Amino acid sequence: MTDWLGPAEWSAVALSLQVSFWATLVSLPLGIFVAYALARWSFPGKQVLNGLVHLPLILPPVVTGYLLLLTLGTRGPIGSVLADWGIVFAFRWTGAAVAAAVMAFPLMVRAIRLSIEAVDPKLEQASATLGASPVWVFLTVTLPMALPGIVAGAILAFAKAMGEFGATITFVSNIPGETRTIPSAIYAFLQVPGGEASAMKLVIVSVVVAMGALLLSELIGRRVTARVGGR
Amino acid sequence: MTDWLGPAEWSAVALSLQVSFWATLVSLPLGIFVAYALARWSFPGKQVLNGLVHLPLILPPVVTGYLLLLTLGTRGPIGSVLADWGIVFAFRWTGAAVAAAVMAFPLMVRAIRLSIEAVDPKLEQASATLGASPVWVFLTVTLPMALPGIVAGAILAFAKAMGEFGATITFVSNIPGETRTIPSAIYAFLQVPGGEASAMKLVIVSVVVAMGALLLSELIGRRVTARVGGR
Amino acid sequence: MLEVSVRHRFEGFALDAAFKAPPGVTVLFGRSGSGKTTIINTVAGLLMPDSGRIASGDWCLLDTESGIRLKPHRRRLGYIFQEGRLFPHLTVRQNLAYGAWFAPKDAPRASTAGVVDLLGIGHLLDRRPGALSGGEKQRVAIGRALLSAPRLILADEPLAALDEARKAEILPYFERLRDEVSVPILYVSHSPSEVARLATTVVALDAGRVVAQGPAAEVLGNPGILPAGAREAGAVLTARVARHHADGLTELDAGGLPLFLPKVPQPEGGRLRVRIAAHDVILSRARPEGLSALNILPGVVHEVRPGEGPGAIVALDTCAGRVLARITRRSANVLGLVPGAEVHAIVKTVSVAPLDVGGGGRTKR
Amino acid sequence: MLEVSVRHRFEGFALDAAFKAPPGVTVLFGRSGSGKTTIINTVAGLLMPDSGRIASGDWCLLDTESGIRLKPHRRRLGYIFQEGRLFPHLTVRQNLAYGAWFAPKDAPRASTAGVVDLLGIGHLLDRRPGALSGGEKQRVAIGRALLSAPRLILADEPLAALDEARKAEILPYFERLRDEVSVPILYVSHSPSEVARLATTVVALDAGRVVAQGPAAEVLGNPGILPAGAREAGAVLTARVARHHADGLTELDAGGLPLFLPKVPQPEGGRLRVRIAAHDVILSRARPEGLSALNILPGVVHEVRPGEGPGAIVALDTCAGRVLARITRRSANVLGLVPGAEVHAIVKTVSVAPLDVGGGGRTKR
Amino acid sequence: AAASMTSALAEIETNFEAATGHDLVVSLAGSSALARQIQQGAPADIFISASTDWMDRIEADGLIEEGSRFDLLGNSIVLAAFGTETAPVEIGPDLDLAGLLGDGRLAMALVDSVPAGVYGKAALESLGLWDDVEAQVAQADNVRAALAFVAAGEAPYGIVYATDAAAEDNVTIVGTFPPDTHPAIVYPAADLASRDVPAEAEFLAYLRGPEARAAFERQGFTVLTE
Ligand SMILES: Nc1ncnc2c1ncn2[C@@H]1O[C@H](COP(=O)(O)OP(=O)(O)OP(=O)(O)O)[C@@H](O)[C@H]1O
Ligand SMILES: Nc1ncnc2c1ncn2[C@@H]1O[C@H](COP(=O)(O)OP(=O)(O)OP(=O)(O)O)[C@@H](O)[C@H]1O
Ligand SMILES: [Mg+2]
Ligand SMILES: [Mg+2]
Repeated sequence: MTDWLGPAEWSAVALSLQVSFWATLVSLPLGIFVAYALARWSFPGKQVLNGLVHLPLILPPVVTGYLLLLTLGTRGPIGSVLADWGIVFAFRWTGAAVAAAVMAFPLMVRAIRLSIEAVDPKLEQASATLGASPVWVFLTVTLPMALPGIVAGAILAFAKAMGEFGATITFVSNIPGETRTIPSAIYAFLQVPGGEASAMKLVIVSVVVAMGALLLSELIGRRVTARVGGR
Repeated sequence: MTDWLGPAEWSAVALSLQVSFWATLVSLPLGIFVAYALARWSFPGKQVLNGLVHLPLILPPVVTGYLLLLTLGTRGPIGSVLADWGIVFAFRWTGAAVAAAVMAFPLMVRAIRLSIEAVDPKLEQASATLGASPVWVFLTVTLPMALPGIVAGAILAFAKAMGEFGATITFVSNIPGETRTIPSAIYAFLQVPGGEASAMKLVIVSVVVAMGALLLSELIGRRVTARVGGR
Repeated sequence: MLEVSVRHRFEGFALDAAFKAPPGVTVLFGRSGSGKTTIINTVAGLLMPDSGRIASGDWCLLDTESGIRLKPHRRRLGYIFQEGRLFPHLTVRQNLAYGAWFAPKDAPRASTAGVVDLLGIGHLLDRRPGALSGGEKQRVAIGRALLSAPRLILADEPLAALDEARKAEILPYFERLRDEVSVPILYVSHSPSEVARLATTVVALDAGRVVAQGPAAEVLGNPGILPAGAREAGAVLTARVARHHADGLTELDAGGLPLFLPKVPQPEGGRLRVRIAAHDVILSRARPEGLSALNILPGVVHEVRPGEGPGAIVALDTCAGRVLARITRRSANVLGLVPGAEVHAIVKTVSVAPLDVGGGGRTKR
Repeated sequence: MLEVSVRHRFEGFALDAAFKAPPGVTVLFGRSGSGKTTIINTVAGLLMPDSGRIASGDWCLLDTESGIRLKPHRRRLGYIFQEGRLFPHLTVRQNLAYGAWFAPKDAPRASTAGVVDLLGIGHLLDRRPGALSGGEKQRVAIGRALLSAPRLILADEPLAALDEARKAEILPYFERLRDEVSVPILYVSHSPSEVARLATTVVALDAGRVVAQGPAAEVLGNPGILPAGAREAGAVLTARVARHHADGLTELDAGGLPLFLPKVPQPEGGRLRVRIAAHDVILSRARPEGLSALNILPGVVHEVRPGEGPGAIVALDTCAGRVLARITRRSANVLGLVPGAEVHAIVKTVSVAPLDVGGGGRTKR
Repeated sequence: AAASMTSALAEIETNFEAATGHDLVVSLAGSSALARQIQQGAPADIFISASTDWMDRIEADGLIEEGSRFDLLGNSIVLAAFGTETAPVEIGPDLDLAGLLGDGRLAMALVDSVPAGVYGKAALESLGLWDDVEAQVAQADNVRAALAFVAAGEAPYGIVYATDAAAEDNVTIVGTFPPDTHPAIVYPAADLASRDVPAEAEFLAYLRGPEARAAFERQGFTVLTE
């Protein structure tokens, strides 16, 4: 098995997992927050926020990557400020994670938002009458009841991050061991004659990994649903 | 305004709308069906179906496009059969729609599935006791109650279709007036030094269109929610 | 005749019940958690029991042995759920019309206007369930079930959320269903007066088992088996309307004895059932005079059964039938009530509560 | 003293209600759709009325004029919802514990074991609400509210889904809350006996307006204003426990007159309230002899008020207080009942139903 | 470096590292993406572009060490046909390309932006064939995708690099475009101004050396250095 993939491929697999994992984990709290805001609050600029969240879905990934490069690059308005604090995304795996997170964000938010909207506000009211402040209502009622959607959203984001290519390569290039994720490696293989076989191996690996994640999310989802007891 | 974009750009805009519209519309029934099957049935191979649906999300778009080319191309196993019936996707806008639909399918199915799972099975039971066969239960209870999620899923798919690039260009290439959608045009502009300005115009157009669709979906969603009466 | 025999295990609860429901209203009676809803759900086809058979004549709904499991939508039920279950996306009008869409076009059908009127929901037709009060929801749920042209009505505490006045308006409708349309009804209720008024048959449940079943008069006349104890004991008499008096009273003929009631809707000559709760009867050795109570039934003590507390149930045979009286043991001693003793049962006219007067039904025993 | 004054318009329904709830239990009474739940929701802070003021002493919950709107979670309520609203993702145990997590640690708190016992839900603690019967859900909901150490209890038909026996077990607990813990309680009920037993104050609603309010004895003694009509009229008497007899009877002293009841839990000397429903009273001109009824209250006719039907309500003043009797007009004529006439009210011991006996509360008028 | 050099560079990387002990990191992407990243301050030392355009742009921005640019590789474009036994054709102004295509498509890379497409279009224009076939051109986002259309039999013919076509089993090279029909196809390389690492010069020298030459030639490139 270790022979089947070369060290370069293994490094791409490991990197993809790392990038996708962190992209999902770090964007999850923000995703939940934004989903909640969109589901339950009304505030000026709500539609703007909603649009912004969906932007990476609408734009060709190359454009998103380019915009990321322009803003978060070491010379970009935000990137240069962050660089002063020692936070650099450009051409680092962290940047790949940012690109993946941005691209996956709309999917995550949509899934979570739908689940939050499906939580009966009457239960939230009941929680409030029992003394729970809005934050506690959220933590003890809304969040656990929306769990299936949150898991679904996270897995969707993870899968998307595993497959993300256009924005990543445009933003952080394709540096082995640093930003060469599975899709970038597949791309590189496909660019040369005879690279299909190597590419196909990586495709299989990424499918297996993502299917594993999916199965896991199904199991979690089923357990959560069973707990709620046939609803 | 007509001057601001050249005729080639206008044609790309019109084509993108056409492709995204049909991609969404035609895949919606199948998306609803698959989402329902995943949400409410258990059958052997369910996890395989689930994986298959998510595949386009996990694979780099180029790979998806390549696989489409191999299967739905005029010489592909499915494509050749369809070609005998006079259905050809290769290098046609219909092929672009297929590519967009395939890429958007996982997003659509996830959103719809979450909404269907949120429909209280007790209401479906009530409907059955009143004489509704499973199909009618679905049409009169499940479907209307899942409407917010179906709208969300459709809009998500539409937005994704508007932004889809990698699979489309790999499957049906970039033929002005036939398969050159906005993202393809943007990509072409970005490949040459100095093409950024032209690309940006198209970016703006696609953002405006997609935001319009989003706003519409929010309005529909809000009306549906209001109808259900504070739930 | 509906025959139900089901066994089912939940964790921590075992249902093992078998009963026969002859035409008319069969009331399932029992404490909270005794398995009433579970039984109704198996009849509705919403719960597949571990084993069992449910059939009505040669119409078999379920037979686990031969593998027959009719789908719920083929059972033609009108199920009034314990928790409403209105369709939130439909208006009240659409909720009411829902069942009719699926009923065979030639099925005998209640008039929508009539049911809407009866339930007092005419002003709500264009609202959605989310904007209704608890009782309003319950009434719409009743209407929805009644209007689906059912072959069998399952009613799980349909009147629990309603006020007395509203109950008094709706109960006669169930009676008419029972008597005129002859739809069999399985009815869950905690209210003794509802049970007495509607029940043709009573099935008493405890912890998933049938502890008593039989004609209403028999089960209700036996204070030992009723879950809530002696307070719910009472006799059910069958009587004939003798005359409607000008002052608003109706005179009944109960086995030759006159019984006075506030005016009832039945025509002269019509038959009806009257429940006399045991705790509403006063006994007197001598024929009492100068009382405001108009109904005095002479009889002979059949049995004196001491209760758990200071009370006792005295069963006496009158020409009108067996009457129960709940009195203190002290009084029983003072009055010397022993089997064979002659006594008079004094029943206040109005203590024959409106809810306890029902159309004759099929209990002509 | 809780003062509530709210106005709110739904489409097709206008609420305009103001009432004062002195310490104790204030029962909201009225037909389905009369606005009871709406009022409770404004007190809970779940519905923001168009205008209004809700305050308890100097603790102001809502004052639209000065812009005070206390958030629901700052109101420290125990709200028992009409429809349960248990948290489906938590076990029964966690549901019960939920409120306590948020209550101040030093708040007086009911014992969990005691409440669980009272409600008979000990065997359900590890289940989730989805696997409970209707009545079990309701009991858990009651427990959840009681265990949240509330400063105010809102109970919206808490006992509607329960059988009589279970009700009889739970009602005394509300009495204890009222009398010992002195938590004010706003209570919605359709059941006259619950009202009579618990209510310190009764607020009768009709179509969003208060049609009567006042101490329980006063409002319940006035048949004209009670929504369900005369059948619910009855007198509430205050009495003192004189002696517990060996044969299981308790002798009360009501203004010098003896009243016999099945044994009550109060100690000798304790005070309590007794409801005597008007339809449970028989009148006699002569002092009756040889009856099984032990309670005979001599009095003088105060008023004879004819009802809508063939009946009439006779109010008589006895040493125990005002007693109401519902009899037929025919009997009233035959007995010659006019104001000033001397009569005897005959009340069967056991017709003073267990539910209608409550601890003395604050109604010592 | 441009992604089309993946295999050759992989070989060179291994050998270079073995020979010098330096750690070489190769980032492979489209020339446009790489050029933009360099403009945005990418920490890169050497840029090998698949087209002169982007190198020109970088040079104009003053991002390369003066005098370090040189033409590394050359390539040629060919007409490739689906299948293994398609007859060769004479590529010249008389070629009936439209006739060969019938109602099929001619697969090319993007004719206005991707180098292989630009060269192909120039060649067709100079042969006077462009106007006949313009409507039938299917443009892919890169030359490999164009080749895939031909290999899959979706397009009967395509214009691709010789290097790519030679390695694909399902296609036949039916003709090579004469070098004078299109601008010279060169892959320029340059040392970037951003950073100065001693190994830069060493690697540039290695690229010109015999081992690199052999590696490039194995992949079908013409090596322009001597
Ligand atoms: N959200 C709403 N929109 C419009 N009307 C409403 C809404 N909620 C309640 N109503 C109406 O207000 C009236 C009072 O409702 P409320 O729930 O207070 O009644 P209730 O006294 O609690 O009745 P019940 O005993 O049936 O529970 C009803 O007629 C109801 O239809
Ligand atoms: N899904 C379930 N899983 C486990 N136990 C259950 C489930 N549903 C019901 N039960 C248990 O079965 C018993 C009977 O429930 P059922 O709903 O039939 O009671 P019921 O007689 O209708 O009571 P109520 O009058 O309170 O509605 C209860 O003890 C309940 O806890
Ligand atoms: Mg039940
Ligand atoms: Mg209510």
